[in-house]
Amino acid sequence: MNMELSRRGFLKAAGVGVAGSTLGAFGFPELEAAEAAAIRPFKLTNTMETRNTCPYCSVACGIIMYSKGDLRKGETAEIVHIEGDADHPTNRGTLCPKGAALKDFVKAETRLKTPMMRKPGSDKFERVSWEQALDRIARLMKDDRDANFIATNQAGVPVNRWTTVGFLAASATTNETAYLTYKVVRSTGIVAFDNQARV
Amino acid sequence: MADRDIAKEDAIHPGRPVVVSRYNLGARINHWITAASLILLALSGLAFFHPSLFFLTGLFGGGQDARAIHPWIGVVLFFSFAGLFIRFWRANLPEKSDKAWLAHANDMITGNEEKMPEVGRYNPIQKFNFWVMAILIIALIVTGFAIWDQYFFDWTTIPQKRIAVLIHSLAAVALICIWIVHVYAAIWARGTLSAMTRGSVTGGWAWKHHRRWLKELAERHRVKKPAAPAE
Amino acid sequence: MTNSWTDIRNTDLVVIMGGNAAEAHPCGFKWVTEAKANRGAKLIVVDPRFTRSASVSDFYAPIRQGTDIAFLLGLINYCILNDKIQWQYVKAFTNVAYIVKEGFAYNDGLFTGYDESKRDYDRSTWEYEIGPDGFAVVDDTLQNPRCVWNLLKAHVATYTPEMVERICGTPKDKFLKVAEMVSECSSPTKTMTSMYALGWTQHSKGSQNIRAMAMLQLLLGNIGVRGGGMNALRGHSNIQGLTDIGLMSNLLPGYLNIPVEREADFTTYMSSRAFKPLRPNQTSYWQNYKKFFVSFQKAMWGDAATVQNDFAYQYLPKLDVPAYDVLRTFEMMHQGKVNGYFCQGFNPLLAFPNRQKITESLSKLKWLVTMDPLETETARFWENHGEYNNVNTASIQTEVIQLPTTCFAEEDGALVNSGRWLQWHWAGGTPPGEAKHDTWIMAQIHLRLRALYEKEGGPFPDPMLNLTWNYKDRNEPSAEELARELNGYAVETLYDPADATKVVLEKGKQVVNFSVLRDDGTTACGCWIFSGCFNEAGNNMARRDNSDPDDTGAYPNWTFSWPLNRRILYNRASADLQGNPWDPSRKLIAWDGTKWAGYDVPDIAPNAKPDTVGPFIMNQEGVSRLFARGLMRDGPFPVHYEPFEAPIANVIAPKIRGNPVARIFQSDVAQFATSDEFPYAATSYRLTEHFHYWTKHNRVNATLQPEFFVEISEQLAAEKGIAHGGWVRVWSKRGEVKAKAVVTKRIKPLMCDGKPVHVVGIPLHWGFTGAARKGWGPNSLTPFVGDANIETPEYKAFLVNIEPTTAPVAV
Amino acid sequence: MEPSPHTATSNPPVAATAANLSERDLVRRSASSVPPPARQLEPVAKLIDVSKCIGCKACQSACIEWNDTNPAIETNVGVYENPHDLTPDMFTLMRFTEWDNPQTGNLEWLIRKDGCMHCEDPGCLKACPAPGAIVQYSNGIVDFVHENCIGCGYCIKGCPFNIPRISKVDHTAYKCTLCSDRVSVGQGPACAKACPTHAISFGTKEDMKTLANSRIEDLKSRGYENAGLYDPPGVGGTHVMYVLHHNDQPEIYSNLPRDPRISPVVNAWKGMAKYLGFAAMGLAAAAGVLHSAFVSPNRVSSEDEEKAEDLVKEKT
Repeated sequence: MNMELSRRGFLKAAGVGVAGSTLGAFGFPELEAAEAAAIRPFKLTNTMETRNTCPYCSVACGIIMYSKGDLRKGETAEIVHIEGDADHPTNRGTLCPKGAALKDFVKAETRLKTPMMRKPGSDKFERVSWEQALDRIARLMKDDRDANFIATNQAGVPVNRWTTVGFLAASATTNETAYLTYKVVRSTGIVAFDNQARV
Repeated sequence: MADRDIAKEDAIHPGRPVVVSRYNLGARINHWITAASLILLALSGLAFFHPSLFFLTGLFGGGQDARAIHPWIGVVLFFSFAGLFIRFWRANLPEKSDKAWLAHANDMITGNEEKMPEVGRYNPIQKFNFWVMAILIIALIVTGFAIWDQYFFDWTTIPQKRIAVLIHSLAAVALICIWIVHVYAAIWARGTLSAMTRGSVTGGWAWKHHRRWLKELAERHRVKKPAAPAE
Repeated sequence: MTNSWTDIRNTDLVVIMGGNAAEAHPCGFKWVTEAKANRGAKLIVVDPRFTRSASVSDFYAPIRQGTDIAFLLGLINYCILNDKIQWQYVKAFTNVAYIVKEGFAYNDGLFTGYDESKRDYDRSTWEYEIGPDGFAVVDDTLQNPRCVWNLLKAHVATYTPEMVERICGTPKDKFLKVAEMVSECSSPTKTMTSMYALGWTQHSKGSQNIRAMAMLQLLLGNIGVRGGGMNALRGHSNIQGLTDIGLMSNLLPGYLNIPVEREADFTTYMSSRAFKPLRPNQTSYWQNYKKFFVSFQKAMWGDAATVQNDFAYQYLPKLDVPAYDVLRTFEMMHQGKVNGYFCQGFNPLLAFPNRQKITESLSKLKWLVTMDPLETETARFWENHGEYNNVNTASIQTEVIQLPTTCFAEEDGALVNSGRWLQWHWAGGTPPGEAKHDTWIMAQIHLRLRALYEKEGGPFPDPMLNLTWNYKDRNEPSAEELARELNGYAVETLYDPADATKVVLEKGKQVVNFSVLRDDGTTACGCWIFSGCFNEAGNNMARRDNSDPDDTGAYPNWTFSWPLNRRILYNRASADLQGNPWDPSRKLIAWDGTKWAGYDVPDIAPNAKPDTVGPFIMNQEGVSRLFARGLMRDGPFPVHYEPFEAPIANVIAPKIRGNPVARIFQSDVAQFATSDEFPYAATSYRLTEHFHYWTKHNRVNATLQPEFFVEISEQLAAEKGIAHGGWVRVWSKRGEVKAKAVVTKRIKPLMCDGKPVHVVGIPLHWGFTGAARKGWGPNSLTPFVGDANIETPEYKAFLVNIEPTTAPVAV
Repeated sequence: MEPSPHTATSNPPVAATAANLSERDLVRRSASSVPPPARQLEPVAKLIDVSKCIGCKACQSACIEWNDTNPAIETNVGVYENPHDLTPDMFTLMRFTEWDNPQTGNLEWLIRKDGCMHCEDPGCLKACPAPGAIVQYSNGIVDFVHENCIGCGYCIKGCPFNIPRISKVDHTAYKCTLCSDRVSVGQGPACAKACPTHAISFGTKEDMKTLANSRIEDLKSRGYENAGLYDPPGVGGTHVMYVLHHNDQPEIYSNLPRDPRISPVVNAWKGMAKYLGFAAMGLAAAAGVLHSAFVSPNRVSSEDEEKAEDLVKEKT
């Protein structure tokens, strides 16, 4: 995977005349770092950077996620900050108020953490294991498909359609997830298949 | 001669020397609370007044604590002084004779008190101190609230706060000056301190400084029986 | 988008209408401000509200929601009457000279062939006249009264500036100012870009809104050029990708179609997909349809898709209705005809119209499965939240299974942005708790189902049992594996058709792009338009070279743009019939005497002569269509139709309510209101501080815009005694909401057909879960009606009433 | 085509980087003095082009995230401002004004990003009684040093722009730091980096003035005759400047002061009052000292005591 940046190319192309000189001006001579008491230690020091894109609108701004721990080395990685990727041609480091707060989406209190099940008529969700949840889903699907699958129409033409179960796909999943979802859903004969593009 | 010069506790105790009760225990405690809070306020306030005095915050455990405690001491001062005020305001009302006394004020300062008219419980300078202190303390408490941002930030606008802080600092300076005069006078006029320590002065002190008050006490037979000899 | 976000910097005039780019796409809108700051571009905003986009515009014109077609046809009329047409472009690249069949006509708001009982047209007359040579007849002199030019001229003549003012409420002088600014872009060296979004799509005639602007852009010669185009600002990060991959009832990946019942076999299916060119020497690219279809079937079913079984044609379901879109599905659910439902990263309780109906529908399900990184209202539709979700929990017999998924930060993969860039991203965080990737979950469902069918048998399990599942980890296919499958690979070794000894591609290797796909089953490709994204050169979606030769805004080596890394669609149209750019300063590609070359990948064959092959190769004519033939259900030209709930009657066709072919269900008709009862014209929209119903879970965004509100004019507030910041009740014939009132100068009453129309603006970001204060979405109020062509609900124009009230009661 | 300014020309470093702002770069330190700095840093500035601002609040969002603050989730009170004011947890705030331009008859939605202006002559620093609680670097950044802050709120009174806010949690004053931690490693402030329309730029003050001029020229060409740069001389200029389309009426932008300066009351308080105060107290003390030197203590004589005894006897 190519996470190498070609920043030089971008800087050359992006026409950074004013800002180029600006940054040069900050570049104070080398000096032993006698950090002022006022100044917070730079919080991204020794974090791991990962390139991603904003999951909200379709501008798809480039972002950098800074984490403690490196996922690629099999470590637990906790995202501590997210900001715009200055190398990205579309957003050039900028982010909107949503993108700028992505860290708090990732770490929202209402992120789901375990499978839950609500029984008919119940007023609460109850925790279930993945095994229980998935077995239950497969059983519900199988039973309904077996009962309601339409193999042929009245004229005897094979139609292989399953209309009593529907699947609503997302708008922020990756192409790869979408494709796998497509494969799984289509292979069952589900036709009530739609996604957020509709609205 | 006015009743107002006589407080309930005031009494003459014959003896050698004559001892005159001037302040009862309550008044003395009240006074010393006021005095202590005023000193603490001055110390903490001066720390904020000028950087060269900021070290004084060390007495209070640092700048944060000094900032936090200063207004509370101010509240204590206010109520404590209010107590003194209730006790003494009548005795401090100006009277006609004060004018004549003031005309001889120079004699007082130069130590030629005997040339001056007889004085009641308080002389006009003391009265002046009393009233100016009262006014300054009211000014300080009012402006103090205006800049007590921790609780009352929204009560005033920023321009009002600016004026308040200016008045507060000037009033504090004035109060400190008055306080200096008050303390100096108490020390300079020997025999005064005992009024606020033991609560009493000698007859001679009363004769010298507040003769009219002493006479009035004698006039009213506010004379206690001499205490029975121990043996 | 025909162009890309970064290309907007090349424009001279930006028209934001049917959208609010500054609000909904701030970082894309950057390129508007860059064009303004660096090349003196102007910005026009046409919107019922003075929006954040309007706040930095050069000119703002108000418009009543749902009347955009009248405005746009008014602009076309203005350009025609003032001869502000890029004639060379129009004659060369549009069907302006094509002769339309005898019998086609338009009267009183309807085209020929309308059948009121079916609410549909017989579209047989909406066609070109075909000559004896089998090609469409054209009249390059434009004299024939039946040529598209003359039909168009007559069609738009009604839409005078006065008529525009009467329908849209846009003051005539403001309309004329817009018209003047827009018409200047008919110069070959001036370009306008159209930036639109759901302000155009969420109408019962949404597709025609967009068509009207596309027609205008063609007349001005602005399609295919730098700084021009029709730029749909897609709402979600991968709505484009999901559409491209065809996660829709009636689609296969790459805009291929699911068969319908009458296409009983593969031969029948292919017979209507010959796509023979309608003009001599034209490229009709859809002639490759079979290659893409067969390659898709091979990707799905591998060895089980054989020549003998028509490449598993029968594995695909066949539709008996045009589409089981969400509105139809929820209608069926409401009728008790749906038993189980999956919501993957979707919150229909707040996203679909007529919330009451949605709640009732979900309550009739036997089971519901939700997959989401966040708590959604849909997963908790059965939970009583007082006024915010007043349901009888005990009576709801739906079993709900809520599955926690990862989010973007925790997964690898690519998203397709609005400009069709497939951008790879990398996981950087550990998922919380037991949250799992959607790919793992889908794999688990598939594998369990497969196991059950293997064990128990059941109806037609073949498509499941034979589904290609050759992943290294069966339990969790990796993003790379799936991306490679989307790109396509050689099933057998491919030989050069001209020289059978020459190997084109070894078996198992990735195809370079879709140009090598075959219809004989020797290639597999999950989504042909993506082909080229992950070939033997590697993962092109992960490319990060952000150089941009000559600052064209193309960034050709940044990630991958479908198709074939093309950055601007129809880029052939940026040059004239000699192959020279219309505007040398905005060169995109040019003919160098032997081939096309320049900054972009040409969208015709590189050696196709400039005066022969037209730029619009996905059309059989090779040119673009001012006259849409039968491809739109509601007419070959757009017509102004009022929303189903409108404050005034349709001025040009008073008897017609709404779009005459918009799909409505009988059960919903009774819930359409009139302006007597519900006098105010409401519209719904996004705010920049929030993203749909997600960011209310985020404390920062909840801080920036904490509570549900509606926006009304000072005049309406005064009329109804509504206080600034006070509570109001807003209700429609379908439901009610309570909100804080933002009384603003940015909304003003509009005079339409002599009647003042008050606009009520309703943002859409609140619900009963998350960090922000509880509230409602506009879908509690909106009607259950969809666009005639794509069934998008009419969220942007409906009727409500409003009054002051007190704070709602939560539980 | 003019090159466009971009705050973020490179991404933040993750390798340990020496901070390029130190105590030695201080030009002012509240309630104390600093030695003249050995070097003069290039003055920096944030330029806020109000005419490009769309009021999206990305600056607020980025500010919260970078500074790890936690502003409260409030309510809607009929306006777009949220939080409703600057708070100790919200260092910057979009302020919205709907203004009917009397000249054109058109509505203008004036949106101003409020926050610390980083005055060349900072009123907060002048008012601050705590040594080292407020500092100014030679590049113009005015920063609060929380460990030295005593929470007295004098900075609020000193500030001509009503910016600092005292935290109820740690009782220290907060405001925009101009992201001194970012600037010290060569990055622009978080808000400037995030700003989607480049309405916020950051660079040397000189460059920002040049940029402002080009923006003003563009605005004038679009009919904003009074477009101009807000760099108020009353506070010696600021290191946060605005491009305003109506620079002749700064007050229409949510009461941006027309001619901000440190209040004369504050000047009197921090100037005259100090000297006067010390003089008065000194005089009072000196008077006492002098008096005691020249006038002997006022003692009660035995004669006085006898007189008193006589008086008492006489009355009993």
